[in-house]
Amino acid sequence: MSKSHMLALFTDFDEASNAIRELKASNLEGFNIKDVTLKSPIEHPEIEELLGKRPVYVQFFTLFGAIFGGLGGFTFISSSQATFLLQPKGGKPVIPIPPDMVLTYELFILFGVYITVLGFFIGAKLPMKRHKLYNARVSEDQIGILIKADDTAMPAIKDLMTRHKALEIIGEGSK
Amino acid sequence: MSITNLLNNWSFYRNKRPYRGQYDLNKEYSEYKWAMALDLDICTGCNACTTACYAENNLPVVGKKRFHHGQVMHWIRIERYWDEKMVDFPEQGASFLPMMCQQCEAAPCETVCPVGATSHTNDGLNSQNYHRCIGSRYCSANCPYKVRYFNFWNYPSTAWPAPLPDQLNPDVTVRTKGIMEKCTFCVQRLNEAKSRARTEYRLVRDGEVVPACVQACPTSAITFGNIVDPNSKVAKMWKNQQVDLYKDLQEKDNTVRGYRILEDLRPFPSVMYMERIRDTEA
Amino acid sequence: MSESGINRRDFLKVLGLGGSSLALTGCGNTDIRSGDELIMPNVSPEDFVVPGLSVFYASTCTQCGSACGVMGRVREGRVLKMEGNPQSKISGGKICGLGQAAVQVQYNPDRLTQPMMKVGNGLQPVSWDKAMATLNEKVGPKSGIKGENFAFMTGAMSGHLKVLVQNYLDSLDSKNHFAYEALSPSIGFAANKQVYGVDMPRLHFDKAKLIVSFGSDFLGTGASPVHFAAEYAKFRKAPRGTLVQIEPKMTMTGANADRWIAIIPGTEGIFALGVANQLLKHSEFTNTVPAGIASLVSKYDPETVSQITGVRPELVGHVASLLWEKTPSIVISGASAEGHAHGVQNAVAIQLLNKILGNVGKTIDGQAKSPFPQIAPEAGSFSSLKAMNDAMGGGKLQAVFIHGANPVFTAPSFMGFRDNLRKVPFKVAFVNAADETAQECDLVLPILTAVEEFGSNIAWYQPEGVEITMQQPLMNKLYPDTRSMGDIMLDLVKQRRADEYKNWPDFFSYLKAAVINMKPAVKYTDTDEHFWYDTLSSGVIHIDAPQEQIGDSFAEAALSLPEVQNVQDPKFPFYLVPSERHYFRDGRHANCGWLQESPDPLTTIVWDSWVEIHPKTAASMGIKEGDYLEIASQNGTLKVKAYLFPGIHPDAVSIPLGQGHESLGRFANGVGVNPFTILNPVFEKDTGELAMFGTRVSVKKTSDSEIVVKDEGPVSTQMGRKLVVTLPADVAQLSKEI
Amino acid sequence: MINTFEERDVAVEKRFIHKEKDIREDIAWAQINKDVLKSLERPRMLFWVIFIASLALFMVGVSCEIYQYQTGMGVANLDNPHVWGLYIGTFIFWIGMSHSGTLLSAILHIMHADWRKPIYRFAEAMTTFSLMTAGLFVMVHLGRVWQFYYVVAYPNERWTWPNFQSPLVWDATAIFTYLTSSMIFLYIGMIPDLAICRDNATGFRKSFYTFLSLGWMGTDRQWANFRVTYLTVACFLIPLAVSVHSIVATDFAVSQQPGWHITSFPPYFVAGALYSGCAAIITLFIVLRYVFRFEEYMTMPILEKTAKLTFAIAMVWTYLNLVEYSSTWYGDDMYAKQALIYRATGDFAPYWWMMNFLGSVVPFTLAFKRIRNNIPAMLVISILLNVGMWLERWMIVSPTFANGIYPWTWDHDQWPSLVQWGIVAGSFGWFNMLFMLFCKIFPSVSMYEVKEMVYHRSLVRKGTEDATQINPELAVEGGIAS
Amino acid sequence: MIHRLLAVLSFVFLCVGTASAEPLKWGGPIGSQTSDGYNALGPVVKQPIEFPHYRHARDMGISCLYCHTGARRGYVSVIPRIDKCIGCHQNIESVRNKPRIKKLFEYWEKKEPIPWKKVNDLPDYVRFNHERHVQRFYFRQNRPIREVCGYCHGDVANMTVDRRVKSLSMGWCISCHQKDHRENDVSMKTSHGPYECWQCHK
Repeated sequence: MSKSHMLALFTDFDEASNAIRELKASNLEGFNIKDVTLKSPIEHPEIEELLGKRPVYVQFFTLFGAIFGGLGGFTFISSSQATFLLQPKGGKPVIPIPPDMVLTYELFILFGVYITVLGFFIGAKLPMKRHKLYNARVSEDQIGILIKADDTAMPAIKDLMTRHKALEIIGEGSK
Repeated sequence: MSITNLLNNWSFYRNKRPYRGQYDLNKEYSEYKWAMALDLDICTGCNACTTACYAENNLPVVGKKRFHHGQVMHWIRIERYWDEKMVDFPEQGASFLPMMCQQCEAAPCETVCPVGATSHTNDGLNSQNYHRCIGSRYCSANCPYKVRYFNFWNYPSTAWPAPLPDQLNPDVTVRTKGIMEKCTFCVQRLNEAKSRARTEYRLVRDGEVVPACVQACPTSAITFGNIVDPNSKVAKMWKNQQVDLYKDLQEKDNTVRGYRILEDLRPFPSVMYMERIRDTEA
Repeated sequence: MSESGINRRDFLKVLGLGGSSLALTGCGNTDIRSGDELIMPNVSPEDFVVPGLSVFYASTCTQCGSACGVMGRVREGRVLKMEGNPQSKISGGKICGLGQAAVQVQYNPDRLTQPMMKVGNGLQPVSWDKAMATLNEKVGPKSGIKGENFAFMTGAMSGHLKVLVQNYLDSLDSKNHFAYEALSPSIGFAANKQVYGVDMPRLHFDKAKLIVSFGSDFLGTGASPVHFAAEYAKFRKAPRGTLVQIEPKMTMTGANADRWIAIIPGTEGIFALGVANQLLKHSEFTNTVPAGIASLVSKYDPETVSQITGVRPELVGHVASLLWEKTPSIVISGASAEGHAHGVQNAVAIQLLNKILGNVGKTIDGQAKSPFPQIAPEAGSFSSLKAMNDAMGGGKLQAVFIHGANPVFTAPSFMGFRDNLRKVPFKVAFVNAADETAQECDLVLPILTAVEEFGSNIAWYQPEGVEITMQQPLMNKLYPDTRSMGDIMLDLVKQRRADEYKNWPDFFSYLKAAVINMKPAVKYTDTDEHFWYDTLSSGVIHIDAPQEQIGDSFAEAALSLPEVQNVQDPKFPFYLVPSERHYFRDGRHANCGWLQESPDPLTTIVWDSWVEIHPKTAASMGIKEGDYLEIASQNGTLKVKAYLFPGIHPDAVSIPLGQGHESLGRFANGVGVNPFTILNPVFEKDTGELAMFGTRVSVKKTSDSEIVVKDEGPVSTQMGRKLVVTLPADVAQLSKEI
Repeated sequence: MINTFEERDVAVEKRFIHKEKDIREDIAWAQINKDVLKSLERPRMLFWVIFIASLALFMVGVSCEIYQYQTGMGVANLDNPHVWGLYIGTFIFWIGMSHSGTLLSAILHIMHADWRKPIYRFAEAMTTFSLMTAGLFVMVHLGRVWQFYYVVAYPNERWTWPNFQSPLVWDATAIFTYLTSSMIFLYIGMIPDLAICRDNATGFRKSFYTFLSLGWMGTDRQWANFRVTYLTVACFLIPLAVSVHSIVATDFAVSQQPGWHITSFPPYFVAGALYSGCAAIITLFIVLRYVFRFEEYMTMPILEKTAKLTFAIAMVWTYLNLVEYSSTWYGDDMYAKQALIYRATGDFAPYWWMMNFLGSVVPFTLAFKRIRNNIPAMLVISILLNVGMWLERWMIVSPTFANGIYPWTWDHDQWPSLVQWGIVAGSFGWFNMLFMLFCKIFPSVSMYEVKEMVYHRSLVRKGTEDATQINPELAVEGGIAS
Repeated sequence: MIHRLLAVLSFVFLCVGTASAEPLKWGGPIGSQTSDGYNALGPVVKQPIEFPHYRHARDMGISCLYCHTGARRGYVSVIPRIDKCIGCHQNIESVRNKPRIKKLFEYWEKKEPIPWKKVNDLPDYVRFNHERHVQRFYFRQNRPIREVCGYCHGDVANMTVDRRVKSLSMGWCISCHQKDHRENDVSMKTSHGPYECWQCHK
């Protein structure tokens, strides 16, 4: 069973969401709603919801990064102070808590941010090669629906798209 | 592993200087706490200490223009104050105050140095490590006594026209531009004396070593010594003057002359001054 | 020095770079390296020389006349620092800043490194051979110069070099030894001679409960400041003594006084008589003090005294009651009381108080009498300069030697010394640096500095016994083309008396022989060699000589009371107080960076001259700090920055001495002004000395102004901070202190 | 038909609150792309004038720094008690400047104030570049700048660590964190726009933007991750920004110097930072609007909102300023009181009064709508406010040195030398140069967010029109009656 | 997939990196101190006379302190003075005509110092006290002198011309100062070297 891709471009966002809604309800053979990718110049939380749960894991990275930054930062700072007895400071203990807290706080944020961004790259699969069906108009003002389906289901999907006033439908073979 | 180290020695790492018992003859690395007592009543303001310091510590002569800009490098300076209530004439003379680094136990300069170029030694000195210094000048900003001097210029290239460099003390680094420096209590002398004493299985004897200013002072207004040793002259003087190293507010009789300057800022200085006396009936 | 006959000089020669390199800068070698630097081991050094460890050698400080015993710290063949020599009774192991600067004299970048000869208007370097040939030609035996045509001017002198100089003059059959000190103590000596029968009595400050000082800056510039400072420290310990200072301009001693009294310059004697008058009201003195004196002083009642001296009348009685209450006391006079036309009379009137109070024998007694009069100190005087100037002006002199003095700089301009000097056909200067006098000379010979030279010194103020302080080289000579003054003198003497001196190839051997000759006086029992090395290593020869007797009766005090001098001069309304800075003195060491940068204790000004003026006077004249003032006397005008100074009499202005050099070196040239130039020809009546404080000046504000460079900030008080706390003497319990 | 809660809220808001039109809703998306992308190609002449002038100024600063580097800090005419001068003052100024970017992009983002969208990009760039400038001042200030790496905590053969107790190390850490985080934030937020650039560029620029856009395609997965990341980083940035300037304030507040040792310093500094940043945004807003012909996006209502924000912050700052003075006064600490009196009457008095005037009185002009809508007036006022804020920093640093605890060392000759002024001027050149370069290379208006803004506005309009068609499930009390 | 791998890898990297970071390990990872580690062999230095240390110290068994006399009593260990060399060598006729000895006598006769090159050259601002180390380990703890000197100088007794064998970096100094050493050969009490800036930096 060979699968192929198809990109449908819409100017009207409502039509695009209607198309997806209908596609979801259609239960076509050889097609899964998970294989639909939406491409858009702006974000569309409501359409993403239609496409079903597409989990985002960035927040776990954030959690890990922040905890790591905080704990690791404090350990790093206090243990380097403990090994560096060359510089006791008059009036202060070797490991003073308030200054270390300031640095811990900064490192907590630093690693929080860094690892969040790392999580973003992993989650968004960036950097990546653009899909060959990518169309520059998606970055301008049109919404694109990229569908991966069995060749058998393709004509039906194409038909559905046309019905919803798709501006253009690009298949894999057409280029 | 250092986490075990951290956990095992946590209480040690949380000790805050100065703590009582920090210096103790029976303990291993704190048999010395160098301190001074300076009698303002017999200080005549003659500047012998300043010149001695120039000779001992390779202080550059900066010249008129730079002196005017406040870039002078005298580690010990003699301040001269007039009486605030003076009417026409200073009838009770002037007040002279030799001011050098007070080697504070809780030194405000130490905590703020970003690179740790200034820190506390086991002998209770406030060390300044020229080679670590990057010249942020924060220490000077935070020093209440303003006894830290910054090398604004590259003095080694200008201050000692040949053959003056032959006079330089090889035990003391000549400081280049961009470095903070200050009185060290002539640590090169202290180290030499300590080394000699250790070779002979003993502690440094009282009076065996003194900084250049103390050695020069014609009136012997400055007393220097190891305050840990209860028999040293300086320890006796501190005790006699009821000044306690570990206190920021001394409870003492008003007949007693000892005090430490700007004690209310809690730097715990190691230099005790003794009040100037004036015969009010004269 | 050792059996192999290597003497000290040779030993210092081989002591090259030993073992450790010189760490000159922290920015030189900053890496761990291999094979980049050399280490040169000594070929054959002394056993006690360990590279990297310092050796201390005893010597004598010759920066001023006090002859403190010092030690030089020597490492790798270089002298690094001067310290006091604890074996010396004068220094007591202490040292002043001027003494510290001896190393800067040694390493001074402007030192003269080879002989110079006058060619046209400038000095040109010549070889020693040429220089000595010229010397021989002009003053040698064949030159036919006669004794009366030759003069030798020196500074204050003592020890065996003085003997050589004297012998040289004898060999020339000349009596023209002019010992000149610009700031000489001769007026005081004359007064002491009148009162006590000796030049200088021994003062026991430590035994006194009260010091009343009439302008004596004994802590800063007196006979022996380091020794007096130590005495002062004892005086301030329990039971604490009280210091009263009476002077027109606050000196460093005045700044330490419990009571400082401003007085019109020259009237100190009157004040003393006023005090005497009050004292004699106590019946206890009627028996001890001759009635004649009482009647003499009786006209000086407080009101009269106040009128003359400008001091509040109640202070006369106050000082008298202090003197009455606190015994024993000591009353001393100093430069600002003595430097007047009636200076001796002033000083005598002041010393009279000691007699009245019976201090003689308690706090004042005689110095030990030196058993070696030939090496005894010559303190120098102004009159010798005058004598020489007159001789030169008269065209009598054919050749002069000048050593240890800079008369072109210090002679007042009214003398025309420079012009007179030019009249002399052949002038030789023995100097370390080409100073103003050397510039005028035909031959300038570079001599060794004090730290390169052997010698012996005796101070004219001896605290205990007689102390001959020995001078030995602390290092090998820095410049090969400089020579020992002693060697030169010996060569000169040998020109005429070769036979007498043939046993001594150089000054070292001469000095050694001479010192060994003193052995009996010291009661030393070991061998001569041991005596010599002991002397060198301790740096002092101490002789317990008997004290001189000083007169304590009133008969010796041939009292001639000072006339009232307080006359107003409308053209020159201000008294000029040429103040002596404690590290500058007459200005011979002005070319030391350390001294230039050492702030004046009272004004904290550096690198400059200034004129001190009382804030009230300044306010009335619209003068602010930094304004240039024209200070004019009959003999000249100086343009100096004003410094408002409360410690000066409103009718006086004060300019420090020692600055204003034209030719001394890079640190001194063009710095400040030289107040010697504007001094008036006022002379002390009895001695003929120049009355330094007798000049009247006018003050004119100019439109120029410049910032005064000083260490002091914009405020001169503590602004409510607890920095220097003052405790009343009756509260303090010094006796309980350690 | 209103289907979501958000739409409903928008509709409610639209109905009850009168709003200026921040932006035209009917602007075509393609037009947005075109307008913004045009800024990468053909700016007005003024752009080049500013750029060349900045470059020249920067070169002045560079030559001063070279001179100072070779000769020593003495050329700055600092002296021994007075060891900090304009460098530290200007350093705080630039750190402060950086805060407005965070304010606009992070704080207002979380608050859903969508009028920020056309202007936040350049504000964020301002954050980054002013932080870079501030970092330069740390270097310029150091006596031995060639050893600056001693502050960095890294394992080395000397076995040394920096002193973690020093506020300067906190500073270094905080600034490093802030600089990298805000650069990341700027970059992440720019990825969709970089994709647009990529899709419209040719030649070398195409490969440049292709590389930077990391293959962004605008897929739902990317957008979903993007949204969460952007929000998370924004949440981190807010406390970070506050902490950065509080830490800079602790440089002073933890010291013992009179006039510095003040508890209210951290909030005071933060307020001052936001203040000067907002003023700077107004200046740059006006410049960019003209230079790149952004009248369509940087509209007057947005300017007015920024001005109102500035006014509000100015009042906060004024309040904290007064708190500082009064707490010093009533605290009755001898040293601090003397220092305060010295500020008002001593050598620095003219600047101190000017600072108070510019910082507290001048902003009252912003209360007038006519002034808020007058572009030349706003340009002048915003620059004046920044001069005031710069003076404030200088007045914090210098007078304390000239009149500290120890009277003997008061005031020598502390007027900054030409070298100091030159380097300060050079820093403005450096900042402007970088900023102008950024605007020329990257889209300084966020295209995708303007599109979102337009989209949401059009939804709102539609929502108002279709108000009667509200989904009954969403109806609540006080909502839109059917 | 690759991204998941990247995620796991970066996590592992961070954990391992943290665990191996220097502050967490007393002493730090070997080799992190200089580019070639603590045992950093210095360059070969060409000396005016190729002095055979092995002959003196190993074959003849002469104590280091016999020639380097300063090591027990001062900061500098002292390159022996020439008369020390001559003192022995004038009595050793057998080697008198060896080229190196001839060279030595040339210097002696000219009374010129030998321009040795410094092999263990610390920066100018560092004050290394030979006395303390020799006193502590040789006199007090009674360790063999070759071992004591060898802590820093390596096995000189098997070298001809000396060569630097340790990095002499500050971290290397501290690594030893942090260790506890027995105070003397009888007691089991230990102490570590002092660490404070002014101990070595002048």
